[in-house]
Amino acid sequence: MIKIEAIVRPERVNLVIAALEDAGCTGYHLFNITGAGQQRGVEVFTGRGAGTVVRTALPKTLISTVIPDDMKDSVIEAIVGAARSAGDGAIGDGKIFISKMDEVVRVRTGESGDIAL
Amino acid sequence: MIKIEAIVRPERVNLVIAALEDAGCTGYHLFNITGAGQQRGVEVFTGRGAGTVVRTALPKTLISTVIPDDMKDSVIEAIVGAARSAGDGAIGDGKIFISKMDEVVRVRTGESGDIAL
Amino acid sequence: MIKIEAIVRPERVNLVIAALEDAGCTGYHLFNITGAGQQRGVEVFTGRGAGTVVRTALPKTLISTVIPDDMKDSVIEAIVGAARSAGDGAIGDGKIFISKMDEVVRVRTGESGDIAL
Amino acid sequence: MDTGTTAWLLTSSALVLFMTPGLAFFYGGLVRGKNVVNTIMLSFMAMAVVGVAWIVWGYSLAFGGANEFIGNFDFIGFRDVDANAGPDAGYSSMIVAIFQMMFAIITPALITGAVAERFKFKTYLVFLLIWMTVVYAPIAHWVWGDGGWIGGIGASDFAGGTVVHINAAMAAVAAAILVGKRRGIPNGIEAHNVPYVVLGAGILWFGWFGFNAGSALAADGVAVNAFLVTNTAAAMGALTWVLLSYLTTGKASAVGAASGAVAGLVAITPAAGDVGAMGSLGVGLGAGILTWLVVKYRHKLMFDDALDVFAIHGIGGIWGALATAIFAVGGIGVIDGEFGLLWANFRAVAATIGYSFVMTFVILKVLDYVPGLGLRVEETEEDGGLDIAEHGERGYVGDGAD
Amino acid sequence: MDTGTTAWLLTSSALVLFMTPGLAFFYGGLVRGKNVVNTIMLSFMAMAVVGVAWIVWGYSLAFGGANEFIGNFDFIGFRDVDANAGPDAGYSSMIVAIFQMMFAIITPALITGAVAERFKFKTYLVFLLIWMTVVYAPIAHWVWGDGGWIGGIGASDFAGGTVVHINAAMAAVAAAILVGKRRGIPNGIEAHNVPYVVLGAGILWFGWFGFNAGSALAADGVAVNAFLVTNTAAAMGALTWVLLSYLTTGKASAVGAASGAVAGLVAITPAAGDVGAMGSLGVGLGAGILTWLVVKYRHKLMFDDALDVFAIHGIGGIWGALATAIFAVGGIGVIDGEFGLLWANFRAVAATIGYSFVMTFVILKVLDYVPGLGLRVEETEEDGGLDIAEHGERGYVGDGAD
Amino acid sequence: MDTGTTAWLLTSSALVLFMTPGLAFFYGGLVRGKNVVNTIMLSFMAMAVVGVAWIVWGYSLAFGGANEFIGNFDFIGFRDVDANAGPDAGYSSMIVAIFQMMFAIITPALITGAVAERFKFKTYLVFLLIWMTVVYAPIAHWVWGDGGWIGGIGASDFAGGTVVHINAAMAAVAAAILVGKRRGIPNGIEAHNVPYVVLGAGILWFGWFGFNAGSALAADGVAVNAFLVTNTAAAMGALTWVLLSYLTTGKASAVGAASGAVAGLVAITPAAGDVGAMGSLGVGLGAGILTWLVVKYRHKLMFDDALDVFAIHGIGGIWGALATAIFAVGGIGVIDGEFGLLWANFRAVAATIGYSFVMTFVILKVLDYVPGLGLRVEETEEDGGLDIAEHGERGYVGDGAD
Ligand SMILES: Nc1ncnc2c1ncn2[C@@H]1O[C@H](COP(=O)(O)OP(=O)(O)O)[C@@H](O)[C@H]1O
Ligand SMILES: Nc1ncnc2c1ncn2[C@@H]1O[C@H](COP(=O)(O)OP(=O)(O)O)[C@@H](O)[C@H]1O
Ligand SMILES: Nc1ncnc2c1ncn2[C@@H]1O[C@H](COP(=O)(O)OP(=O)(O)O)[C@@H](O)[C@H]1O
Repeated sequence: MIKIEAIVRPERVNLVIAALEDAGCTGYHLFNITGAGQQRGVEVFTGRGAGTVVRTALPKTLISTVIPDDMKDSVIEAIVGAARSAGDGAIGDGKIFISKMDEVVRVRTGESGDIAL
Repeated sequence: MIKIEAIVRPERVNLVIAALEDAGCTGYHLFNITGAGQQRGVEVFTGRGAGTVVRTALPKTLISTVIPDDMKDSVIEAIVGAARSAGDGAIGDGKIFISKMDEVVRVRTGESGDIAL
Repeated sequence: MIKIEAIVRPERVNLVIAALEDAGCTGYHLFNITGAGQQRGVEVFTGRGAGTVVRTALPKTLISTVIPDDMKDSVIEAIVGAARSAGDGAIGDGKIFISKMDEVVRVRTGESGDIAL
Repeated sequence: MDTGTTAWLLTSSALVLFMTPGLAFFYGGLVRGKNVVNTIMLSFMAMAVVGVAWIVWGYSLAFGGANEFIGNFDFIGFRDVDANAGPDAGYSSMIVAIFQMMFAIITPALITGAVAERFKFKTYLVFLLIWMTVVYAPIAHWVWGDGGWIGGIGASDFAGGTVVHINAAMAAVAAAILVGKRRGIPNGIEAHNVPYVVLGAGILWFGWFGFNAGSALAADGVAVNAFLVTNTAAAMGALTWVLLSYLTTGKASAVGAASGAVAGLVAITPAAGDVGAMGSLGVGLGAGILTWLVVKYRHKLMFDDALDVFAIHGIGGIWGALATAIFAVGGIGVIDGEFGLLWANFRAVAATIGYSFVMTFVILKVLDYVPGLGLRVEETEEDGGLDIAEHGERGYVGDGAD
Repeated sequence: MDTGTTAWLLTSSALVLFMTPGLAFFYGGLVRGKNVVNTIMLSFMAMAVVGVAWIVWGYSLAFGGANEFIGNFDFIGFRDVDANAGPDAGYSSMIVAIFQMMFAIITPALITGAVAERFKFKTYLVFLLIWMTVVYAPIAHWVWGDGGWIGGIGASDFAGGTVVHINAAMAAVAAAILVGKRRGIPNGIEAHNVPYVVLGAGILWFGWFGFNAGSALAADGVAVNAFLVTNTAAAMGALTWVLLSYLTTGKASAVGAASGAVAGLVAITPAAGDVGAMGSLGVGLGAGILTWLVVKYRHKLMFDDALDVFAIHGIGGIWGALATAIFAVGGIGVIDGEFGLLWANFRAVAATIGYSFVMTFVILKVLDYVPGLGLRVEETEEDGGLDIAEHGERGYVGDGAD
Repeated sequence: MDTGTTAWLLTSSALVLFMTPGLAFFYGGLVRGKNVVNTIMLSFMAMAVVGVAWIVWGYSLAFGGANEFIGNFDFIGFRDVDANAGPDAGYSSMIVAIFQMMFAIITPALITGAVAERFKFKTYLVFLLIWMTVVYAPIAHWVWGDGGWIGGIGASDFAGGTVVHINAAMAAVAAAILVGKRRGIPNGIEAHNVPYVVLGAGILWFGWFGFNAGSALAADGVAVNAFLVTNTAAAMGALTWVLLSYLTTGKASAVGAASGAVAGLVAITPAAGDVGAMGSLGVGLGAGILTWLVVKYRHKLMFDDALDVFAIHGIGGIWGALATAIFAVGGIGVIDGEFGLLWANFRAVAATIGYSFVMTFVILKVLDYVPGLGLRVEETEEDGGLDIAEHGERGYVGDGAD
């Protein structure tokens, strides 16, 4: 089993989720996060609204889904397809992190392994 | 060391935490997430409240705790016991994900290893 | 590649991020979490404000950053330096968890590996 | 009809109406986030349901005819309720009927604090109609109606301590008992949104000027005095709670400050026409201490009055009724050696307690057995929160999927 | 000048001004969290821009001179608008000019619901100035100005059903068409903050007493009656929406309850001087049913009126204008067999619809072509939310980095 | 006593009271989420503490006797403050005492913006009592008291520009200096809840009608004019800030719009009885530009006036006092070639600045040395937020553990 953590723009979440479902993912969960990568922030007002400051970190959404090993490529492809901005993509489109997940247990039944996903 | 990520119903969190403490966990942290698995959503109102739509993802809580390897089974058992709905459990009771954690460092002391948990 | 998850006091986040950037981290993301470790809670009011209860879990911030293997020590050092309270540190200063990250893909370009960090 | 008086009564009516959304926020902030929509709706629907029922039959039942116990059907549909009045009259009957409507709206809304986080919404709508008819209208008649028996024995309830607060509080107790305790919160809950609680308290304080000073039914010295003592009692109540909070825990609860203010406001309600500035400090201080003690130890009670309606409105209201008789100026108060008012107010309180509790108990028992109704939501609905279960809405939508 | 009347008009003016922040919250709660600041600002800036422009030229254009179609420049800069009036007058011309200003402020704010989540803020500021001048002022003159043609044909619009609501709604339709649909929300959105919606509705309800009862321009029986029917129609509208919500889905939407209340308030606006208590129930019921149906099926329309301004204010307003003629008492209503008022109101509605739609369409088309303006934000700005893009602010800052 | 006048003064008093919860939200939205409860409480407790102390001794000190510098003890405990007045009087002394109380409440609440996020709550409660007694009461007496010297030199402060705003602002500067800078925010902070800021501004704007138009102490032409110019200056202030925001950054800050509105309101406060519609545009424009500049460059100042009380209320207030003299109509203004009022107002401003700053400085210095008090919370408390540390409450509870 592997865990895919995709950090995407919040406005892309619905598209990414639809793509995940098409790719056969059976479950996922989302986190609201704030992050910074190459895209380095926006100007925001501080105090009473006359001065500004550059905020490095921006709101992003992290989508986490645990899948069987063999779905890896198709899922990554699905995410990239749905999350990349029109044209050649834009800075801030996001990143996908892949790591190993050793086990999963379904609380309701106690089942474990791929069948529990 | 292993990391246990348990996704449970928000209303079960207090019970699960109590169970974790009984099982000897020394620390944990919680995330508010939104997720979908086999339980596929609820009907919610949109717009001015005359039309509805089915929301796939529901609020869940992710409890993450890092424990020594040998506590794995007892901790999983504790979580399942506290998180499963009365009767035979119900769809949406949650899932537990187990992965390997390589190291931990306590900021205060710089200690690492199981002793830092 | 490794993933560093540092749980720190919310008021230390700006310092830790600055330290991460100095240490050469190219990206990170933050989660608002609630957690408990050895620091066991504060007294809060319940109901209409005449009775109190001790809340175990406290607000913390989890900073997650994925880095090349060789930056591990310097990054941990940077975090500890920025997150530890003045003097000998205090309970609740936080913890750092290190685990293996297998792969990363940049959505915009499709690049993967250390170059995508 | 006097334009100044009419202007003040129009303003007062608007202020009292505004108290109900204020209450919605006060209560809404106190519950858990998964029940905020439901809690707010319980107050808001009182505006909708009673706003309709009052003009159709409520007013007539409460204020029609001259009778000891109940009104009649003379004013059904606001028939013969005149918007105008002759040049000598201060105000018309319609503006008083409107002002009274706002009281009839907020009273059942107050009850909902007791059953927050678990009451079935559909049943609540039915309950609103029946309770307003069977409990509120008669008690309003007793106190303020033509020939009402409580008015007759010389009890003094200036702006509704018995009719509104004690009445709501006893109904709350009956409801809390029948609906049962909430699931799985052995240690009580934290307010999910403290700013909302203070916003609600601010709106209530603001609106209460209409409630009490409007009850003078004139823009005169009585109104001015009522306005003053309303503010003073609220201030003293808030201060008392904060000091008690500080003395016992070293911290000053904002929810407590808001609660103390409301407790002071409740207690001054019956007294606002009879006490002066210094008396109102006594009223507020007593209200603060008593309600604080009851809130602190109420978990020893057998029922789960979730938002402490009994403590704040019941104890606060009873104290207010007695305090009216204690601090009343003009030679009728206990301080002046007179006990007649105390005894009259005591009887008024006792009757209200008994009637409200018993009737509410009966109404809810019946609703519990009506097929399709019942008092309490399913366990899973309660666990997941009433917002989704009963309203198909989450209070706050903040995740990336939206 | 009568002090009671003046007191009530001062109070009413304050109440109507307060409606605009109320609307800001009502609308602000309905959008997604990334657009809450923008949505609130659209209303708030109407206070700023119209608050200035009205005294400089707006009032004069709307209420100067005696003419069928438009005012004149007599009152430019509030010249000759007198704060005082003789002892026999009820009120001075300045207090009426102030009261009217509050209407001129909220009307364009209402429009913004249609273009929420995508309208260019800079263009909006310009639009506010032009629209108030070219659309609002003339229509206000037609209906309420000296010699205005709609007043002349005997149409009855007590507190602004045509001038405010139908006018805003048709402008909303024109704007929604020209600005185009929002990106990527095939199924509509959930309100991001339901408590805000109810808070907004509560403030609107409260302020609407000033809007309608203040339109009596006196603290008299007409004001009292207007106050009553305002409340009743709001209550009935809310109740209707909740019952329809229950019947169709088994759940009671709080946003729906708030929407129904507003729909009832919109519909009673033109009628508040003519209908009685029972008539107002009819007005509210009709408004509830009609607006609910239109909201439910409006996605079949070709344009994205994001917050349903057309359904609530347009349909509600048109129904109100016709319902005025239906339920009017005093022998002028359809129920009494008279159709004259119905026909007059019908013409008033038709003229308002036509003028407002066409003129707004033209104004926006022009603004779209003006270099540096344009109607719509960039796609990435829309995706990321207008709060950051247009205001450099996030509504809520909650992450650890702050 | 006149019912219309009394109605308006009752309404105005309620409106001004409501400003304090409004301020609580205005300030509460501007701070970081971990300090929202504390910030709200600082305002709310002014209602509680001053609400009590004013009737016990504050009013008497400010308005008792005929003396140049301070009142006396004649009205201790509101003794002899009459709720009624004869038929010829417009209003009774009690309603004015109530109206004045609301000013005494909001003034210290304004100060708290300077020390937000770090001031010790316990000390604040003591400070409130002393400051109201030693600073507020005398200055109020100077300006409005019988025989007060500022009133005597012919200075014109219609609704409290010196007494309330300049006074609060200079106390704020003293407090900010003594309490010291907040820890670890080199670049300033973002407002944690922009909607709260706008809600607060909306309530303030609404309540300010009572503040200024109520200061006419009549429902007359002066009140009507004051109402108008209040609105206009607020609108102009907001507009100015938004345009400056746009010109310099291309974005329109909502916090800025709210700040500009408040700045305009502050500046018009002393002027509301003397300037006309066009003059009020000048007042608002000047206030907007000046306060914006000071806010923008105030980080160059040596002290951390966290929420810019000095910029908005100090600069806005000083400008207002001078602008009163510039734009005053009736042949007393600088525009009409008269400089007497300018000079008188200048002296009033200077005296207020000096007295308020010095006395506040002394009071806080003393409180800093009193064992058990002290001005500032512990570092860890400041880091973790004052909500938990001082109030045992979190503003928002949203995690799964609740
Ligand atoms: N090394 C990293 N570790 C953790 N999170 C990261 C890392 N790099 C980027 N991120 C997250 O991914 C998001 C998108 O990254 P970004 O650099 O903006 O995209 P791109 O590289 O395509 O320009 C960031 O906002 C941040 O949340
Ligand atoms: N494959 C998965 N990857 C990530 N999260 C998952 C996955 N499957 C389920 N989840 C999370 O677990 C929660 C419970 O899963 P669910 O399918 O509803 O339980 P069950 O399988 O017992 O019916 C979901 O809401 C989601 O947050
Ligand atoms: N074993 C663990 N698993 C997961 N999270 C932990 C664990 N131990 C601690 N944490 C997190 O780290 C935070 C800091 O830990 P704490 O025990 O307070 O620090 P210290 O050990 O230095 O006193 C906690 O609030 C919690 O969020």
